[in-house]
Amino acid sequence: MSTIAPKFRLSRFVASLMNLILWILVLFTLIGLPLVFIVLFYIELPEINGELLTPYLALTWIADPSRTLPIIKSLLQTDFFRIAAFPGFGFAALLAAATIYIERKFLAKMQLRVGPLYCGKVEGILQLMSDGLKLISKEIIIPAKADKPIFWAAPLLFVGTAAALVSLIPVAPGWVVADVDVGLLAVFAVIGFFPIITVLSSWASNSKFPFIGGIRALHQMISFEIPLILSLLGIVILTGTLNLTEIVESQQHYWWIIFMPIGAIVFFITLLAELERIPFDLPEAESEIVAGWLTEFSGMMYGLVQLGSYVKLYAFAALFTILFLGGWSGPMVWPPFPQEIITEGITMGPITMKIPGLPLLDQEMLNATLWFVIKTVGVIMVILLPRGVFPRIRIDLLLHTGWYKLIGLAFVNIFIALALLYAGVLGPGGLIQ
Amino acid sequence: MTTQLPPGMQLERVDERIMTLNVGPQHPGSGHMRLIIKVDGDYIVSCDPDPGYVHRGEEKMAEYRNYIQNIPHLERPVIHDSCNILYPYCLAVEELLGIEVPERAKYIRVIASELNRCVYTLYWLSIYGIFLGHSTMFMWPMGDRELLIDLLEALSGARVTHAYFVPGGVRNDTPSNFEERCLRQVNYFEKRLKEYEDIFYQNPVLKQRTEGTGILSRMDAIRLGTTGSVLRSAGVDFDIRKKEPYDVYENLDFQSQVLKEGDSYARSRVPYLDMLESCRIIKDALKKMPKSGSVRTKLKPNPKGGNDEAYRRVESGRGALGMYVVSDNKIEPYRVKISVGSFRNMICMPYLLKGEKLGNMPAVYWSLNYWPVEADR
Amino acid sequence: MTSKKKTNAEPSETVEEKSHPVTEESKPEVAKKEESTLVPEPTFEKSIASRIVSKFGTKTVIGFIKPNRIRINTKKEDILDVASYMRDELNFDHAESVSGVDYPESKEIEVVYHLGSYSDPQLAKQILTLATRLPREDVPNPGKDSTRMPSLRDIFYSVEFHERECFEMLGVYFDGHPDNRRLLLPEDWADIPPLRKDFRVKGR
Amino acid sequence: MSTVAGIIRALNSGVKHLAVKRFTLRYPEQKLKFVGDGFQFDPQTGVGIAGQKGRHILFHDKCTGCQLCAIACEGIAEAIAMVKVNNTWKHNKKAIMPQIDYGKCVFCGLCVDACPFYALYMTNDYELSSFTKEALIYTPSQLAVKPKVAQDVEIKIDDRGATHG
Repeated sequence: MSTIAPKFRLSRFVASLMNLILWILVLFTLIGLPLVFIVLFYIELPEINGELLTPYLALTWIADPSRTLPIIKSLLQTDFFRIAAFPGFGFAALLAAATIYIERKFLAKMQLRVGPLYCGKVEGILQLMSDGLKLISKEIIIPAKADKPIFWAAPLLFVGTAAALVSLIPVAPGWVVADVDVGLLAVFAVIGFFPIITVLSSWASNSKFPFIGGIRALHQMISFEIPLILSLLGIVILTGTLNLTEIVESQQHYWWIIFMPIGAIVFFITLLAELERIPFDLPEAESEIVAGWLTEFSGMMYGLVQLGSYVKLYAFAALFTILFLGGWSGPMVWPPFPQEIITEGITMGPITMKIPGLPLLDQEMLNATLWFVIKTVGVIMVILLPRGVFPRIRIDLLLHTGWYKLIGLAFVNIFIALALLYAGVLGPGGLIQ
Repeated sequence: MTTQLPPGMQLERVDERIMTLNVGPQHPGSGHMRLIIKVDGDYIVSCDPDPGYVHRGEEKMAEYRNYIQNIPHLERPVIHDSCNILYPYCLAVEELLGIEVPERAKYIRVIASELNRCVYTLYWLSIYGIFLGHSTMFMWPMGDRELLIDLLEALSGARVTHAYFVPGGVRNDTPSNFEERCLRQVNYFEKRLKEYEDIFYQNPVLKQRTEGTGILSRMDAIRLGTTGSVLRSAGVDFDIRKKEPYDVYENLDFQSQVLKEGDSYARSRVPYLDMLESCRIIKDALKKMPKSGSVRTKLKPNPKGGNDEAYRRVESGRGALGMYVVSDNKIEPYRVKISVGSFRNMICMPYLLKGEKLGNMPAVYWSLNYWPVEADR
Repeated sequence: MTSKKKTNAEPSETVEEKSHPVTEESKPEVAKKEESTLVPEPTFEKSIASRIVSKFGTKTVIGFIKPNRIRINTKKEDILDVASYMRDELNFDHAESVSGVDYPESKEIEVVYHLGSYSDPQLAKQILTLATRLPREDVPNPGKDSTRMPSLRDIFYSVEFHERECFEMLGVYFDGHPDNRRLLLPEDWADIPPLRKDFRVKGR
Repeated sequence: MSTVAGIIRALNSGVKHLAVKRFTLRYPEQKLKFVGDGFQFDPQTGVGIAGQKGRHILFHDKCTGCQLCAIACEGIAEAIAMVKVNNTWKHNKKAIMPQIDYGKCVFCGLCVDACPFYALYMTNDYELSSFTKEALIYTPSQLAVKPKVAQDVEIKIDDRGATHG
């Protein structure tokens, strides 16, 4: 006994117990109760088979299991779930994390090397986790004469803007965080934020290399936003709407890439420039200016900016699939939900269990999401490819391609769209509907 | 009042239009040497190379070692091209001591120095790739280099610092299955080299970055006394292996590679073509090598050089590498002067970088095949 | 007797001799060594050497004539026109290296230029060594003492950096060199030029 | 148009390389196999025998304490010092043997060339790292031990690219 607890004193033990209880009470009352009240009173609860689920009835699901599925189904419809989990930031962060891992292995394979291998025993699967933990545990160093408030805010703003971009993207019919009528215009507005944040953070870090990187990023993003907008003008002309869901619905029978391949190419190139991917990765050109506008970020701030840039990559890839590859349209491949489980329930030996309201997510929604994810991952792989194949472009060639070549191609694409429209082939009242 | 400056320091009047950039000894865009660049906006006004950060006084130390102890010492300036820097030293000492090298040793020397030329050029090419931001072009040559380092390791026992050449031949014979293994790995290496064409040399983004930058005319190349790939990319057909063949190069069939444009694209392409040519030489030498015979003439202990001097040169990875050995009838050489390609090509930097854009600086600087450690000796 | 690399019978003898490598035995004058008779002098090199000597008479002395190597010694006063003659008439169009050799016994420093030719295919093999002797001072004061020499930079552009290195390593001041600054040594090097024989390497 | 063709060819070459085998040698698990078991030298013929230049191995029964290896290394790295050894041998009256300081040694193998009695060879063992500089100094008794090294991986070349098999 003496080896384990050398000097056991009853008084000490009781004191620690009292201390524990005190802390639980304090935390519960200060944080727990307000949280419960907010959830119960401010979030409007759904109606379940006729009667409104009042806050007092909400806790009865423990007693009556048949209520659980309808409650979950109704939670799925609430805005909070949409923003936090499915079509919103959770889904995007998950795909972004997978993209980081795939990029490192994909690039390694193309360069005949191995890539992350030892984290997580199986081909470095947990490398991402270890990077995240490393960044969280690293100390955040702020340069002495840096403009502290802006320096702190820059990574948060960056991730916020990336999340804003993700919220506008419809993943499945009805499953979109903000179904805005002027969807495409909102996307352009959010894209306009990125250069401001880059310059803010590079100016706030008050050191030479980030400043040069920030100015270069400004040059690049400004000069590539114009072809970005012009290349999408063709689609708006033909579909006649800015709402992204309607754009996807307009591509039921044919995808816009078939009619506007030039628009797709111009959009893809400007997409690489917006994301600062390899052919256009001047802002963080290692060999000239150490890490560009990211130089002064360390620890979790650098982690946030990395997460933000890969969420941005997912958002742009999703935008490409929505606008040119017909979003979630695709043949029905998802197996229908077996009816007998709904009617008779699951029989296991003597017990048969019936679960009311079973099909949690209907078949069309799952099939739509599947097609959306397949196409987006395909576009992401194509975005990752240039990193292993091209060297970095020079600043004046970058601006030259941006202003002359891409804007020219974008106009050619608009003329094609106009020709199709006035020839009556496409567009409102056109031959192919 | 004028402050008394320490010797060698200069006070420089700061001009508001011209900004002085130190592409310094510790910059990802330059080796261990400093380029003091005066920049007006995006254009380079003047460039003053300032080497000497890795100067070790090789020539002074060489005067305190005898002819054999100098072997592991004189390969230090460029350890990953060690055969090609020991080759002229061995030739010069053999001329001084009047030694005849056996036939098989000559062929082994040619094979080892060609392998070593490819190993150096791959290292240079991969750094050229990463300077231009092309990460794949960094990884592929570094990987393929292992194929040849494996061969040189089988030959000399060490991966990089071989110390394999000795006045009188080579230090040991080839291991048992060396010819077959060398042929197999050089054939695969040649196949790998052809892959670089699509992803690096015909890559339009790379061509945009290197074509038309740092153009060296043929007359300037001769006047400035440049050598190696810098000279041959400006249209002057001068390859020591062809012009002044040493050992067995005259009965091996190969062509010296010459391009005419003289810009940094041509300067990056000539070493690549040299590598393809080296593979041809190695395969030809493997066929013509006598199957048996001694690989080294025995030296009498503590050889003395006699009051004579010898200047021999060899086509190394960076051009003509000359050794001027003066001996005064003692065990140690009286004076060893190493005249290396990098030092001779350094004079192009002020001429080529003047008027160039700052973005082109890495492309032009590294295309001059400049190895700082070797230039400082 | 087996051949041993760095060995001879009495290991102690070499150890002792190693400690002060620069022995007193004077180094014979290089210029006076005549060509070894048993090898017939190579004709092509002979013709070039004779053209030079016929042009400059007593000012140039033939050092030696070996296959592909010719050595010419001259005074420092007329090295300029000898070099320009070599570049214009004999079209040796570039200098490969400039090396300084220090002879403390005969109080002289020898500066050796190795000239090669890219344009003339016949001369591609040849290296013409142009050497000159400068007076050497025991207390070197680089730039201000008598070891001076006209710079060949305007004739052979490639020697610009070589001559700067020779200046800082041996203290040979080149008159007319555009910027005779230090090249390799650190700015605050205050010791005597390192490649001189009386600059001792510590620990040897 | 040539730029578009160039871009397509570059992308195609990049994708093509996804099928080529990975070449990296995973060092701690795989170790490269070398020729023979270390660099040796035959003073009779004056020619070495190809082998890896790793740590030295000293045969106490052949070493006569003649200091030739120390003199050879003197001009290069001064890594060899002759130290007293306790057991006396018939052919080694002064009972001194070479002690090699691997903090200074450059592994050039000239000491192996200089030894006239076949007493000093080199082995395949190159993993000599230690925590202190003194631990890098190998005494003659340490040098006498033949290292056990598991090096069995070779470069394999097949149609799908080269790899370390």
